Amino acid sequence: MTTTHSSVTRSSTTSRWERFRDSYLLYSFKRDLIAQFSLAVFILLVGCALLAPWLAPMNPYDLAQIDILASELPPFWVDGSDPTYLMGTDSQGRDLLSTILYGLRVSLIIGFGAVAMQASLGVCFGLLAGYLGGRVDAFLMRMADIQLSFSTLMVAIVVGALFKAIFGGATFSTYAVPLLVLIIGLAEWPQYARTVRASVLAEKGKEYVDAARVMGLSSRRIMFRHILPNTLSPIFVISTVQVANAIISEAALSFLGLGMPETQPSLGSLIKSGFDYIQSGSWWITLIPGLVLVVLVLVINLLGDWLRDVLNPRLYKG
Amino acid sequence: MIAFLIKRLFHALLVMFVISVIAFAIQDNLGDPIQQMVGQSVPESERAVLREELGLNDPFAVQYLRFAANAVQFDFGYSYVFNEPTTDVILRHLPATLELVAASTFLIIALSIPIGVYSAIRPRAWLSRFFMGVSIIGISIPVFLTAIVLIQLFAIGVSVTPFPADTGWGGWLNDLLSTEGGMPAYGRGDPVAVFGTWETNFASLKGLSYLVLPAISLASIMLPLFIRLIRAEMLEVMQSEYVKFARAKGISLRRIYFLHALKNTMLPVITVGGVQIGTLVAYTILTETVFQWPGMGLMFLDAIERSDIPLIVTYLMIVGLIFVITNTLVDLIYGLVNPTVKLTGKPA
Amino acid sequence: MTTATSSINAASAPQTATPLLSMRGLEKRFSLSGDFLEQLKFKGGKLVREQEHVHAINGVDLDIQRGEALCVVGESGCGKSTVARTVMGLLRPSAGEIHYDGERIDDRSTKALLPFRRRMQMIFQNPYASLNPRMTIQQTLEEPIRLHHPDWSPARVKDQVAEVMDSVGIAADWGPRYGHEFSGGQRQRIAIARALAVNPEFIVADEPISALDVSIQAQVLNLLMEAQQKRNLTYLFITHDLAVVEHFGTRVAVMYLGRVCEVAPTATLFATPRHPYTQALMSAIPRLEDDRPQHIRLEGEVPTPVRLPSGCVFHGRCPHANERCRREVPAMIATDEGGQVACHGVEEGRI
Amino acid sequence: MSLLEVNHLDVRFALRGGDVKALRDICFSLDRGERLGIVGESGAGKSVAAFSLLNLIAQPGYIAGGSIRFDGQELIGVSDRALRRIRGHRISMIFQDPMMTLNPVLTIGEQMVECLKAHRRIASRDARAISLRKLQQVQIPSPEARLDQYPHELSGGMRQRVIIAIALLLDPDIIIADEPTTALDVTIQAEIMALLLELCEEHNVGLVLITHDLGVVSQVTQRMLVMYAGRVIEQGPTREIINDLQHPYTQGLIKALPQMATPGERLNQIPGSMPSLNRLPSGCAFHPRCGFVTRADGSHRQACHDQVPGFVTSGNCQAACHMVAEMIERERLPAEEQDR
Repeated sequence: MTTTHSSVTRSSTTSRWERFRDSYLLYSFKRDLIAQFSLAVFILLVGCALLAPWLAPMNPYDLAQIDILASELPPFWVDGSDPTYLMGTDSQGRDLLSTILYGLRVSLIIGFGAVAMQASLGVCFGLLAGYLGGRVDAFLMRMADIQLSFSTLMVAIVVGALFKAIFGGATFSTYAVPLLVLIIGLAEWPQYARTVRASVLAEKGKEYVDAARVMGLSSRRIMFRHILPNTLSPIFVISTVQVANAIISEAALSFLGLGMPETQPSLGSLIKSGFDYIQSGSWWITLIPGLVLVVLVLVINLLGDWLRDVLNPRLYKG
Repeated sequence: MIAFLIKRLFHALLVMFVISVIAFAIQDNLGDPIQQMVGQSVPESERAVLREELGLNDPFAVQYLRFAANAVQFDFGYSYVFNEPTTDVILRHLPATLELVAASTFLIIALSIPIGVYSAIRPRAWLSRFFMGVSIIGISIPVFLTAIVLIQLFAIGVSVTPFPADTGWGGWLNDLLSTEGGMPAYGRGDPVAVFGTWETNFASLKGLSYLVLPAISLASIMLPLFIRLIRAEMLEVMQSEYVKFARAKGISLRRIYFLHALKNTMLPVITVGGVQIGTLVAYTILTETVFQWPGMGLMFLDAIERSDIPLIVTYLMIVGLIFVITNTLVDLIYGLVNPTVKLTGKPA
Repeated sequence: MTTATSSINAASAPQTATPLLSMRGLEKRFSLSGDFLEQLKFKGGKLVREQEHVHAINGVDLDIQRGEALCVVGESGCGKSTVARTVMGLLRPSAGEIHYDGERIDDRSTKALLPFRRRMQMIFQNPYASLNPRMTIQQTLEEPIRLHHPDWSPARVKDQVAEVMDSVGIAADWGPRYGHEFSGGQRQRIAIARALAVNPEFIVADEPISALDVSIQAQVLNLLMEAQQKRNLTYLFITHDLAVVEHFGTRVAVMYLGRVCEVAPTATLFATPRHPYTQALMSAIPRLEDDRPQHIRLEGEVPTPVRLPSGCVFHGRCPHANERCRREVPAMIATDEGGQVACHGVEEGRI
Repeated sequence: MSLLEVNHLDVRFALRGGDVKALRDICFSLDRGERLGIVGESGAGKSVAAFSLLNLIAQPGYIAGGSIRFDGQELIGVSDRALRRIRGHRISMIFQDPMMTLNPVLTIGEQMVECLKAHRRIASRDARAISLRKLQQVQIPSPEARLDQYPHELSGGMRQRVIIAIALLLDPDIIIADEPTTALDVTIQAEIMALLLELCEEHNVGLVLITHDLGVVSQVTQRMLVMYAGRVIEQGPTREIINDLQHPYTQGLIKALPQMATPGERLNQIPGSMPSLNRLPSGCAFHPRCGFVTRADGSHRQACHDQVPGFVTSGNCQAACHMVAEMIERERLPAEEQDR
């Protein structure tokens, strides 16, 4: 009995693997050079961020390692560089390469954290609005509309400013990472909610849901067993795009001084700190972290584009 | 038509109501008008009296109504920092922001429609692929970074010498890759005053030159989105039965593209795009910071830094009003362009 | 009026005491207007609030006897699908009652309806949308059995699934596969298997073959007829195709704009259609045999069910309409042939 | 020579896994004023055939070979500009779904006038007058008002009348109608079909009618083609095909109709379903579903398996079937041999 059971599970897992192997997803990935390249770069960047403490030549958080005399040194290919600092140093004398690696880590943590936050809010509200309809739907969607008409950036700036005013600058800096996750999550949930609602509505109108109702299944089972699994692919696609957006939002907030403090910089706050020195010719403090940020966001966007083409879900326009 | 307008007005009022409640809640919890009026030295007992006199101990709803009644007359109190009515401060900064947004909107519309249409008509052409590639890179660059890069290239200037300068072609390539700089990238210069307090950058070439870099960088955030939106919609419309039927009627391709397809493409673009143009106002916060453009965005950031609560609240209300007005206008335009909407609010 | 109709219905249905399913004065309206703001209209210089409804069905009385296949025919927008969905409890009627085996079912909660769910099942029109794309065939078929027989062992559930798969001609190895791997006809078989899995006695089929190709239609129709013989099923069969009705139905109800205009045994209806609409409908079917369409031309098109015509709903297109038709709603009357028809002309002997 | 002659038309779709042959070796002709029906189930390629006549197949599709001669002029390989002079002018089309066919943001008048102006030098007022006359011909109530209405203000039946009016605008030689009544209600269907038939007869316009409805074909057309999996499998005069069934598929299709069976009895069904074009069976594409093949003896079954059948002629009809070929062969044999 046990053996048959395990053999059944094994055969089903192999078939799932086979299904993946034969799937259109993998097939199109194999044929899409841009997608392969993007994924490779993305994995490389995530790997660098995760291994930052081991890869980085210095620890930018450790004040003892910082030599203020070595500030604003250019990267290695420019005259006047110091071979100790491959990518040069910033205005405080921190090794730019190390700071970027650590900053990349902060940006990625906030990006993924904020998307997890948005997704949980947005999926809950979207499911509720789509399935219950009526007043709940009208209220939630009107809220989402108002928030979206304000643009997510604006909401994030306002919420960020409020938090900073409520908690005070010092506390804000200490808890910057969770606060930024919260801020960006609160600012961007409507995108999710609208996408989820749209696909719930589309699925709800399909006959398999009617069939489930005719069977006598409870609303909850219909919602989670029947409707939710079918809305996963739009959620998946929008998640990719939203990670990119969240990283940009974080950078924008940091650039405005409402994000990560300079003692624990993200890519955005690095760009900001370098911006003050750009007139004096120290372009690398701004532009090298900027380049890393753009490459990171670009590969995520390219992956998102590829996913959207392959999965082709019904996405909410706008 | 009138019913439609009334409906839109109701809707707008509802939105403004929500915004004002939020704005008031901020003011109520964070602003302390007593401190602003009398400063630190006044003892607590006197403050309490003042508080009572000013009605600050009244219930939330009563205070809100008072706030709303004043807000309708554009009276939001005095700015802590400037010590003048907040509306005056905003009005002083409004023209700069509106001109920046207008210039960017012009750039976006003038570029996105031809590029979007072209890349939909010839999806496989190398130029289309180039545009699509550039647009996804454009989406991935944060607007402030675009601004910084523009400053580096065109205001500061870059001189690179990767090629041997002594050969003729090397020098030529170096010159090609180097930029001169010198474009104005700080503030508005000396705008010309028209209609009383309204100062404009559009009146002189010199004024326009100050507008170029900020407008380009502000446009850079929406332009790729618009190109992609127009292309996607147009591609969808080109697949439609009525375009096929128009081809079967033997009509020229140009007429099919620019009448049959484009008119239908513009319908969703108006609704989505119109709202996006409104949100450009939010992005001015970033561009104005980089270029020190003396508009509302820079002012707002300043107000946040100095905790000038009345100014923040006023800014939120005014920007909210701008969004509501653009959204209503967009709906109106959509209703006028789309014959299937009878301006009764629902499609026939 | 309603009482008159029901008494006629009762008189003409002497076969069994209680019909398996009966609808009494069934009405269903859908609101067209959204929230308060969208209901505002500008009329005669004044703003007025106006609610618009689609009158999908208004006043349907029908009885379905055990063992019969009642076909409901009509053109799009006549409310035939709404009847099916209301009977199955997917929609709540705006007025009227539905009785199943003598018990009222239209006002029950989802839970209280559960015992009836096992006895009545439904087959849908679009085979491409009626199977959950994320569930295997096995899961799809097991789900209703598990729900209605929570006490059954997994082995017994599997047996039941195997039995029902066999009875609709599905190979046993389809179980672990997903719906999208099958053709339209095969999917419709799976959907039928799902409906039969809990051994129902009554099946509502909403245009089950309209989305299929001719050669596949025949397969599915044969399957439904087989199942009826083997399992002693009762059908409520919704279709727009009169040829299918003639082949499949024991009794036919013709609907127009949310009302039943004629009910008769199939053979009677096809031999002597009485209602002018039935006559027009039948003359419109293209036949293989004759060369030239000799169809009765109807004026105009079906009006929208938003503002219903006064009197007989068909009067606007009826070649025989007179003043009374425009004024007075016709009641169901029994015909000599054993059917019932709602037409002033027939009652007066004009038609 | 016929007005329209299609010979060995091949259409393919360039898809990821390589080309899919959507149409193979399509041959037919149409005389002036003749009405031809193209019948088949979904996926048979009948719509592709209709659209390829004016080279209007959607993107991945392309014409891979063959010839289409219209009024002595070869249409394959000519420029889009030259084809445009024929489209809507000498050959016009009617599409399946009237709700989707008219441009929602242009008035009926604009859509009619532009068609006239594309093919003739004509003043707007004259074009409008012609449009009005055509709308009257298709019996639209208050035609004057319709010219300035948008499509969404008209019902489905009315829109299909407008589309017929557009098709007739320039007095074409041929109308290609792709399932013109499928999206309409039964009573409207009958009226639109009757109208189309009447107008074609009145103006001596040839009609290529694509449909899945055998009833419509038998009422409207003089000749018909039956298509299966991208090939023509049977063609001939409509009446003869329906009265004297030859090809097993056509037989199965007609016998599967409920109106051909005794009520309550089992319908004659064709097992299985139409193969998808990228996985066509070898030989005769119909052989896995064909009742004759399963009953036939080994050598004949092998032929159905291996060889694509050619056309055999019986009377005025042609059928592409090994079994029919064999039956005709057998009839030619002396009677005594058949008895044995």
